[in-house]
Amino acid sequence: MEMKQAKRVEITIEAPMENRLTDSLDRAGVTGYTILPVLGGSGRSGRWSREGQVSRAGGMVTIICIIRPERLDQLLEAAFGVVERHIGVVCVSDCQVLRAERF
Amino acid sequence: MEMKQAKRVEITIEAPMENRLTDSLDRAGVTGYTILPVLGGSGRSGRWSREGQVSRAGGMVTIICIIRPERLDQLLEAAFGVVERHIGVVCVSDCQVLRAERF
Amino acid sequence: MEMKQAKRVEITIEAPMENRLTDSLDRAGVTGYTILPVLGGSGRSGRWSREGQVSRAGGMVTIICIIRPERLDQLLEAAFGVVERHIGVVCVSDCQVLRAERF
Amino acid sequence: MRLKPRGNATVADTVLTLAATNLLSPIILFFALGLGAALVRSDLSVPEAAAKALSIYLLFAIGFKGGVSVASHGVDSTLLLSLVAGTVLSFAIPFAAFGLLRVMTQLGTIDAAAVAGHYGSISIVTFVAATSVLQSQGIASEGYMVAVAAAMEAPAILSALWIAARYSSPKEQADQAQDTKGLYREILLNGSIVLLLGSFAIGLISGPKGLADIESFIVSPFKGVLCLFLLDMGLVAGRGLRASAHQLRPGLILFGILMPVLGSLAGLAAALLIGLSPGGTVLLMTLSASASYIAVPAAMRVALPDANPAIYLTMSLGITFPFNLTVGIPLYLTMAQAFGG
Amino acid sequence: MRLKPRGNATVADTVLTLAATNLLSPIILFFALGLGAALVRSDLSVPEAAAKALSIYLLFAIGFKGGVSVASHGVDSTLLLSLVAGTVLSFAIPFAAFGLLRVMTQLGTIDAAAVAGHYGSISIVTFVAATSVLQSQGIASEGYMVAVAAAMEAPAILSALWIAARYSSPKEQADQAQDTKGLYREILLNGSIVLLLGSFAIGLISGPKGLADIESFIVSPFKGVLCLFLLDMGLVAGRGLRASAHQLRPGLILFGILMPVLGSLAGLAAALLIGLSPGGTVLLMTLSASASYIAVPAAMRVALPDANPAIYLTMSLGITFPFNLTVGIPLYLTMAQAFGG
Amino acid sequence: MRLKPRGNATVADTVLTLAATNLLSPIILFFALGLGAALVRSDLSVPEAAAKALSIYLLFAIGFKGGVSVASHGVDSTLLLSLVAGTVLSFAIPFAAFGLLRVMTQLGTIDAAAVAGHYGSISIVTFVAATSVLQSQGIASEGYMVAVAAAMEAPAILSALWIAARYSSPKEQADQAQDTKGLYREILLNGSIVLLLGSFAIGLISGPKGLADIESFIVSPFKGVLCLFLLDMGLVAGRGLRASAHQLRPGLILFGILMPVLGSLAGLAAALLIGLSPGGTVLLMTLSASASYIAVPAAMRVALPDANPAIYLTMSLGITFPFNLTVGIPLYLTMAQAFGG
Ligand SMILES: Nc1ncnc2c1ncn2[C@@H]1O[C@H](COP(=O)(O)O)[C@@H](O)[C@H]1O
Ligand SMILES: Nc1ncnc2c1ncn2[C@@H]1O[C@H](COP(=O)(O)O)[C@@H](O)[C@H]1O
Ligand SMILES: Nc1ncnc2c1ncn2[C@@H]1O[C@H](COP(=O)(O)O)[C@@H](O)[C@H]1O
Ligand code: NA
Ligand code: NA
Ligand code: NA
Repeated sequence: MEMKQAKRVEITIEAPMENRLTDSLDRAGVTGYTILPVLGGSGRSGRWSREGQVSRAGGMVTIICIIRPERLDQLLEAAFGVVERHIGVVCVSDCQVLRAERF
Repeated sequence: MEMKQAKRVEITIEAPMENRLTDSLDRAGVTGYTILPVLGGSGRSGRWSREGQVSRAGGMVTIICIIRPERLDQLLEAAFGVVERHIGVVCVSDCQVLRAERF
Repeated sequence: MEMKQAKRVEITIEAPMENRLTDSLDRAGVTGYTILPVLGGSGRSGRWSREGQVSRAGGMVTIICIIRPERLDQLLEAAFGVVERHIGVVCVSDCQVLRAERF
Repeated sequence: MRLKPRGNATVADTVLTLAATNLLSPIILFFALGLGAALVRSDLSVPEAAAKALSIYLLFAIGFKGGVSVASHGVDSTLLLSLVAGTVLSFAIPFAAFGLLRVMTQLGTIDAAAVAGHYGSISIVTFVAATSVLQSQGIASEGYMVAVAAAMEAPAILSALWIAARYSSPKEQADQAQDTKGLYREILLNGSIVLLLGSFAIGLISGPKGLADIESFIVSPFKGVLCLFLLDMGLVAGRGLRASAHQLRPGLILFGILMPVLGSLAGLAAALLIGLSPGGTVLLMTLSASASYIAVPAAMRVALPDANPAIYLTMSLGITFPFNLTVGIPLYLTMAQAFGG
Repeated sequence: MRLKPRGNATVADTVLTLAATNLLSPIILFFALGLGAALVRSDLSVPEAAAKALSIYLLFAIGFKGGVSVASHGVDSTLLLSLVAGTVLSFAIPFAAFGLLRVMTQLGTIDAAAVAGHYGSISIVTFVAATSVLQSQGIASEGYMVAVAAAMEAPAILSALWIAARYSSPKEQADQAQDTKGLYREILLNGSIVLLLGSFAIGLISGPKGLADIESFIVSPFKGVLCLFLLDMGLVAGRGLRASAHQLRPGLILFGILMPVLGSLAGLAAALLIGLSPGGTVLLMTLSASASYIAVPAAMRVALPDANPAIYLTMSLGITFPFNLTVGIPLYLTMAQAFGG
Repeated sequence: MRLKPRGNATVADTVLTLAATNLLSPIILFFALGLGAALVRSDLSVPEAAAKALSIYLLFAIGFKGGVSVASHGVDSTLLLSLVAGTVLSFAIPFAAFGLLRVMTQLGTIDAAAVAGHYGSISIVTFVAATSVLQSQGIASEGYMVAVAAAMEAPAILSALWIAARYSSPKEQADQAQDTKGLYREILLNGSIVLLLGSFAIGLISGPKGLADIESFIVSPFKGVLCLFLLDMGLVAGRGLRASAHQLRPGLILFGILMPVLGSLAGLAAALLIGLSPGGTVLLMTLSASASYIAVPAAMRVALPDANPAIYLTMSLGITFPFNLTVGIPLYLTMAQAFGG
């Protein structure tokens, strides 16, 4: 299988910020991403869980973005502008993709 | 901790294709995988979200498969046969696993 | 963007063991993690799915933990103590993080 | 049913009056609320699990009540005929739809085949809405129309695939054959068909005594649940329209309004032929007029992955569904009455 | 209760008649629908969140109604005795079950201990089904049987662990001790026990006035919700059977049918001893006969991870649950009547 | 309303009697059950999707019923005045709350502004609980108070942001301005506001005839659903308290009890000024006294990310909500009656 090098960016961010982040990604030309639900977690601000929650306030989502290496910086800048003052985690790893023309 | 090199394959595919993909993996001898729900996403075919959806048509799932490096090609071929004509993303990265005898 | 090397640990474990694992991580000083829901999967003990399940027994969760490389062993030991006799998968990969001071 | 309008003017009047009443029913208003909320980008949303639960409830209730109705009124000699008529309509409508699409729009063959498949199949919520209009007008209908609805879900998919294959290259045909493997099984054992028919059968077996047991779950709260479900459908339709409005050329929009009317005429002809009651006629017309938004889209994603879902989902849920809900059903009712249904 | 069958033949007749009526009740038919749908691999499914919501509703309703019933009829002198009897039964049944499993099947000790634990504990839906059969027969029962049900959930787990420990190597025992840390707390504070007992207490405090407030939520729609829940249980049981049918040796299947009958006899003896009403007797028999599918499996995953869940879940949900639902409950009812309950 | 207590002692008596009755209502008891279960770390939990579905149901039902009530009783001349009064209260209360927080607690300005915003906005469940107390006392109220509730949700957020900006450095102000972009739109089109107002409008249009259609969905089961929802709120509040109890200094707790009473006084004054009915007075007092736990927290996470959510969520859901539910509402009712409301 022909594979190509890419970057996998995983951003865990508060649910109320989701649209801001994806809008910012869109503006930066990053239109491919997948959003995963998050059940709960823990961090410097303590443990939390989505169970029984009604408000979006107390939840997070994880956004996964696979992107060509050369476009990483642009993406990170867009993401950083949004997450900067908010809680959340940005983590980048190397990966390889099939059908590289899609990215 | 004794760890062993492995490959982590992450396939994001349309929900109606889920069974076809896992059947194809099974046939290729890949019996270990984990299926994560996906809330929404964006790609060349635009943004989508599972909110309020009744049909499986409009949703995707992510299948994660950890596998020995030497079996990767077999897995990718099986996966590619299914995703080939469909939308979706296949992404492979290196990882290390505990309890390597399980893979 | 200034990024720092880190480890991404992904542990898929049975739902009834979730609290035991996170408590054990807490005790090992690992307070940052994110818990993702799992829809279903397959392994040596066969295929399973959360659909229609009422009991926690038949489900799994995935816990993602991003951590400084030097603290990895401590985490793995804590995790291994819990998953040792249980089904589940522990997978570690390299990654880079923004805002490294948070980890 | 008491007044049979004689001329066209009167028909139009009746449609308008009916439509006006209809438009102000909570069901339609909640659909409009959802649609509006999505169009202005409110974050109002129904969780996927809740939407699925609502849909399970509706299929369960409508199937069961249909079965009980057949159990109480006995099986009409037209039951089998209706099933056959429904199946034939579902098979046939996609061909008409495909032809019309090729004339009225610039869709490619694959997209046109996929859209055509949706119009041959049915929307159970449109059916339910028609039932509730009939009820409010005091018009009875055959309980087994629920089974006809179930019978009409799948055949259209086969027609769509057949059309698509006819216009495809041999390579594409091979691909499609590959994707279609196991699809027929999946379609026939589709959750909504199984639940609808299963509940129908259980209603048939349990009869009025069974209904009495669960009446306060499936009869009295039904309309309220339907309102919530339509709120959700409005939200989904609105989101779809917002995302894909630019793909809806005038030709497509026109098709989305014309096709259900044509479909309803086919349904009317079939109903007259087999001698359905006025209520049953309206229901068969509505089924023929309605377009699928659950079973067919999922099948199309599997079998015709190159067809653009934005087009067929938006047409079905964003154009034809609201048209049927607001203007269509009153129109079909009036037509059924005018043509002596 | 008016007619007490005198001989065995009559008993068999009564069971059959009752079972036949029972088999055609919507509750059973929806379970069968789910089972069938899963076995033919339909994609019909209930979202996890909806299934959990249904289960919360049932526990809430059954607990509350039990509490109100105690509030209206006063506390019987047998309340405490019943609680003790239930607890003892839950502790004791796993030992009998384990012995039987060792004789009838080739399960290893760990698997046998895990399965045995399930049969000591209870299935609240089986309890609810028995209640609804009693109701349809116009037989009253003690409201506090709900509390007895709650009391019977956990003790069996301890027995299972104790049995497993007895047959384990010291190394395994150390491992189990490690896993079991905090488990007792978890079991006692298990969501279903807390909700059932909590609702019971609230029903007790609120009394008939409280019930009047929420009657149209927890009484009238109850049966309908139960049908949906059983549809889901059928789906889950069917999926389990499909996946693990090959592990169900004849011995295991036989055990899954024999054990509930034996359990019901133990329940009958206890009921006669403490003087429960006929309805209460049937319920205690049903509780003893039923096998857990929520609390015990989760505890076993934690404490006996080497026990194979495919076996205990399939036996409990795929064999014993449908047996109790269809044949068991009518049988227990007839036995209770025959033995002067 | 027949007996108007004359002195303070009598007021206290009435409050206590009312509170005592109130405390034993299933609604409160289920909240307590959830709270207790979470505090002892039971794994009882309501799935997120189910909790959201319950909340959608409540907004749908309360909005619709409010609209129908206005449709049947006509629009009072005080409708507009009430809307204005609500909006002004929502704008104003955060300033008072902020001042009080600065005096009574050691919260920083950002945290204090965020908490203050919550107290200006409203909790719809507290409103519903007050409605049901009024109902059980046979006291009528204006149907449009639902619209007033919706009007009071958002203004407080603006006040909180304005306060925060006043005390921030220019750099922080720039950051906040950045985060606030698009926020006003989001707040106004917040799902709960849209659903509440939308249902209100639909109820207004459909009137009593529409209500008759869906009565057995939104009226009769309402209290039961409310019990389940309060169980969930108890669970969430309990989890919050367990996690953040250490951050609740006595000053904060005192504020969480004092502030609603002060808020209710502001509501009382406004109600007397515009001449609301006694029932309407109690509702305006309750709205003023209640603190948001849905819309405001989400807005604060976006606009004031440095404010600690553990503080404002715990205060709102863990202190003020239970206070209002148990003691507050009876107190406001008694005060309204004492002050000739
Ligand atoms: N080291 C980490 N690994 C994975 N997820 C994390 C980590 N730290 C924080 N998170 C996630 O981010 C959320 C907010 O983190 P914090 O800002 O530290 O409270 C947590 O609740 C977790 O869901
Ligand atoms: N670059 C990407 N990174 C992550 N997920 C993606 C990416 N591209 C596509 N996806 C996912 O795959 C779906 C289909 O993509 P597409 O075929 O481009 O429309 C999207 O809706 C996303 O959920
Ligand atoms: N190779 C794998 N890759 C990803 N997930 C796995 C793998 N093996 C097992 N799992 C997950 O772990 C669960 C238990 O595995 P097992 O112990 O092999 O039955 C499976 O049901 C999967 O959800
Ligand atoms: Na049709
Ligand atoms: Na038992
Ligand atoms: Na307030």
